[in-house]
Amino acid sequence: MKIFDTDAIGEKWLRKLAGHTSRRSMVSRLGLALVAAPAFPLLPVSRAEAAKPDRSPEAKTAFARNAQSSDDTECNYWRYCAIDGALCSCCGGGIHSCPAGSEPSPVSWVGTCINPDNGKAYLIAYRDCCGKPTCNQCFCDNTDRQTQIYTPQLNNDIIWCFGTQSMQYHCSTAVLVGGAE
Amino acid sequence: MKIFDTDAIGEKWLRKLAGHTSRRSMVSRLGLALVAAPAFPLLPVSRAEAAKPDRSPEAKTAFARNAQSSDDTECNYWRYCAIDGALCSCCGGGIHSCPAGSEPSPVSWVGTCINPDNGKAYLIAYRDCCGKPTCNQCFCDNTDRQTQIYTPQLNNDIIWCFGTQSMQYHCSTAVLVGGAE
Amino acid sequence: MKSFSIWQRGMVAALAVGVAAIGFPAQATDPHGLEPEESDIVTIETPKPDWFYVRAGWGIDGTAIYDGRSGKMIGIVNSSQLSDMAIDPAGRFYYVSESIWSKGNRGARQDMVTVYDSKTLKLLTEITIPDRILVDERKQNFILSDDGKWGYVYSFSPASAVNVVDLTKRKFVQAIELPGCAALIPNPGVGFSALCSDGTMATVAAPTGKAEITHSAPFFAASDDPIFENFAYDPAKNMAVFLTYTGLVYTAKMGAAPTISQPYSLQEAAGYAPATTKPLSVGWYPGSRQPTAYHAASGELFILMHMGEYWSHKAFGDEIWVLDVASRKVVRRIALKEPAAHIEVSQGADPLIFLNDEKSAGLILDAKTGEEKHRIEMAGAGVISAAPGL
Amino acid sequence: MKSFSIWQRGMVAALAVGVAAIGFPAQATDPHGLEPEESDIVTIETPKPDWFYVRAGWGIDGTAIYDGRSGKMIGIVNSSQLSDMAIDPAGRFYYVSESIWSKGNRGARQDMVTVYDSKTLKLLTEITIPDRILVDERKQNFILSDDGKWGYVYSFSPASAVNVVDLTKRKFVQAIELPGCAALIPNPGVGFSALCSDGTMATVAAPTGKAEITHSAPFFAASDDPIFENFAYDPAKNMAVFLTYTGLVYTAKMGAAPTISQPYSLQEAAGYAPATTKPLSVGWYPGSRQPTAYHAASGELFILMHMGEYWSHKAFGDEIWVLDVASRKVVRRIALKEPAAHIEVSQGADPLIFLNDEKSAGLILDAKTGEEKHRIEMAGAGVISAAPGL
Repeated sequence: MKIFDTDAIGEKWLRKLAGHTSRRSMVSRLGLALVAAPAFPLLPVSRAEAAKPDRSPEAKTAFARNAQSSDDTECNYWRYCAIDGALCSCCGGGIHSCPAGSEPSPVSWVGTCINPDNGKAYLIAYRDCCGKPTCNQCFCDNTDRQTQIYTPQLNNDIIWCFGTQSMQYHCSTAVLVGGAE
Repeated sequence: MKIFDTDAIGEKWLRKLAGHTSRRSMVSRLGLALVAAPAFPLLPVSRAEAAKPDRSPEAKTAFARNAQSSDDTECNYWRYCAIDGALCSCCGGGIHSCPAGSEPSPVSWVGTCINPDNGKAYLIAYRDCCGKPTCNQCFCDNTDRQTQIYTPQLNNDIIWCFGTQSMQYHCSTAVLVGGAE
Repeated sequence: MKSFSIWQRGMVAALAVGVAAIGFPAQATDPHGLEPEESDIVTIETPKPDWFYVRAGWGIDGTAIYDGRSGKMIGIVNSSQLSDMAIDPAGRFYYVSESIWSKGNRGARQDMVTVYDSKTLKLLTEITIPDRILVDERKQNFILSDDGKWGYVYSFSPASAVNVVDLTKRKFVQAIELPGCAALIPNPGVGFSALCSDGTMATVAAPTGKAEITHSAPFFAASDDPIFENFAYDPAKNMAVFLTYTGLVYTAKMGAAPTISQPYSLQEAAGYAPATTKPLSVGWYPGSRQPTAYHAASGELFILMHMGEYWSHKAFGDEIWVLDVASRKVVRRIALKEPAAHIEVSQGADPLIFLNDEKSAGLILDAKTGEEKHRIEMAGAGVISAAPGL
Repeated sequence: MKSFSIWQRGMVAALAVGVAAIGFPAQATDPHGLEPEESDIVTIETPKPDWFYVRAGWGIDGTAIYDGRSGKMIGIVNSSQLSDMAIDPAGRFYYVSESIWSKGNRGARQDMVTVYDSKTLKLLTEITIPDRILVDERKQNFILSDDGKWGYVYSFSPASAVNVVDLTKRKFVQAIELPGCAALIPNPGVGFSALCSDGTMATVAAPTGKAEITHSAPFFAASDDPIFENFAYDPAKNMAVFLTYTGLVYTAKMGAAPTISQPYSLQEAAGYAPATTKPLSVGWYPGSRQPTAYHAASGELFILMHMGEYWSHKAFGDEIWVLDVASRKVVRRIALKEPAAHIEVSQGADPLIFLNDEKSAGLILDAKTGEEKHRIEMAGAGVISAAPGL
């Protein structure tokens, strides 16, 4: 159960990122907000529920059971367990790189995906690259633990282009934030 | 040859429309401009050429040979011999009617089409309806006597939305201007 | 060259002088006649019970109106990308909540509720608002009060708020912060409600004034078994109908303190075991972009269902299950030839179902028999609305 | 709820204060690594000889850059609907001639040439111009002088004119009325030329100054056998290559008074009888949206051909005919599996052909052998340009 305890993840990363200083302090602050996202809101109901889903690696989702770790231009690349949109890796960018002329949104939705190589769970920030027309390559829509807008940080439909010069959606990256163990 | 002598058509309609008065005078002026369009430019070369195409009803184009006169929501309806775009008849409008909220451009490109019922040629004004998103119904692209932009009044690719509040292309009508005999 | 030049100068002069004064009088000319015609502009009826409104889809402007009986297009309501549309309950106006930049994908952002006359589809005015969420495929981000006097526009900046618009005076009233909540629910006589990430329902009373926010007790698992947005609301019963990813059905009697029912399983209502959130457990699940449609007069909920495992909640529907919400029974199942992404049902006495997929293929079915009535190519790939039960 | 609210307020505050100051330093992290990463932004090379530029198509923004060798996307140049792109001959900039309304399909019209840095694809500036034509699928409506100092933007309002833009000073210079002519042709050292509806070629000398217009003698039948726009220009030979609907090939040596060759028949060059304008005469005709592509170094013209009757000039191509323009021989014919709407050829030593259709399927062929090199789904459905032979 612990692996996917998003509250615990959030607290850990809050502390970790709060420790950052230097020139990346603003990134840290935003990163903190970002990573704080999955930590809140507290979920009294789901936590209390007996029926809380079993998210242990032993009972992986259909996506996780079929994921691969060699080709980040395919929808079943392991980090893409909750991505929705065009893969920046197919659009001149990369797994954590925006294509030329586009700009990564400092805030994003997040997913918790299992790396098939080591069976461990990682926190992934799906940062949209913004300011270019939608890239028409490699559209994926994976939905592991993807929820509705009232839990925005887990929703992959929102245009996550905040604080960027243009809010036009271009493509999505899957940035590894850290282990979720 | 006479049937498709666009110069003669133009002169006739010029006179006819110039005779209009009353509240439609502006329509007449624009109509005049519109109908004047196929009359000019004079085509010294083509007229001089021995190889000028035979456009008599006896040698109809492939479109004219297959045209019908019963259904104006089909691309092979006779008036559509040079239309390019969505048929307004499929978009809540009609053969000479713009769908609600859109606006007919007072100027247009033109075609000369043969009515299969009587074998006669008619001058058709393809007036674009403007100011709504492109209607995605009944796309047609017929090209009888359709030329390039240096002869704009016979080109069906240009967005013919001039003098309308919005220049957004919505759909195209095929307004019967008169006989071309 | 000269004559051509004269033609052009003449036309330009005419345009410059008189375009605003041009009238195109309507004529009753036979469209297949051979007499010279003039151009005119169609005027349409106010919303009819068999009409559907279909967004063109991602990246494409426009919301097409179709008459479900004839399968024909009535017209198109202007609507920019990521906009939301709401229909005046009295049928006089279409309201489009939209965000437009002054230079396409750049420049100054302009958020507004744009007002269109329902008969002419002409733009009447724009009501400036401070912000709104940018997301596609949702119907709960822009709702109206039952009397049509107020509009509520959901905003996410990324702070969560609701913009209140006075549709009578056509002006913005105020923004109400609504942290952790979204998916607006009509709540006549009170204000509006919303679903929250802590599993509660928030109710905003007096949203045009003091805007007091209260919360229900938590009743659903927002992260583990979320309630689908695009849920149903029954105006006659003043009741919302919710469905979760696993197929739990909740009803909520709206009011100052909404009363939320104990849930029951949709799958059990069809004779199956209830679905679970566990991996490796295959069953029928609800899903797609717009998974439910509700016919108020009969109390029937139409649900797009597919076979799969949990977290497949965006998968398109292979069957429509028809749930009698009150009797808790799935009374019909309609198998689909092609998987559907959106479902809507008309509110008249002989209801029609409108389905589409992401390739824009539209399908109209008889809601009672499932019989195919019309197929519309390029109907639109986005969210579908039905005319209100006028 | 409280903590959620605090999160949001914190994030909003952070955004308000510091967004402009954010740097995302590039990292050489293995994309498949398991260490925490930061976001960065790619910088690309200046135009390479194997690069193609493909407009997304009708109603869709953007011009995608593909590396023809790898078949991979390099990036996207911003380009709004009905825009035209030109590439700085020195490879430093992409220029987009475009028309944008302040409220999407309404509001104030803004015509401009937008300048993008070719390495960062960032917008550098906008050069306001008075007007331009609204039409899709054309390459001759926006051309640059050979030294890259001047841009010529065709305008149709519906009066015909050319807007001259100083690309060094980044400002509009003047509009030159050009009645009855369109389809701009480079004319180094002179200005530019254009094709006219009276069958002549117009030449505009000193377009940045006095702009003197002269006309050639009539040489083609503009209404009866028009020359296709999207024709070819050979910078080394300073020669334009024209093709008419029936397949007549003209070459024009550009200059103050261009010298236009006697035409010959493309079909005859392939061993057939010349094609005619007569109905009921079936043969091979050139056609499609962008029917020709020219490889300057070899002097080969690649033409999309289909079987049909006259006035079928928009029909997609079923074969590519490769014409050696100088020797007047069709030297190769390449049969296509799927009809193509646009053709372009790269200018390097081992040229590649890029084809697409209206469903956006892109195909890259070896221009010498016709061998299929890459297939790109959703490559773009619009006009294709090749990088200049740098």
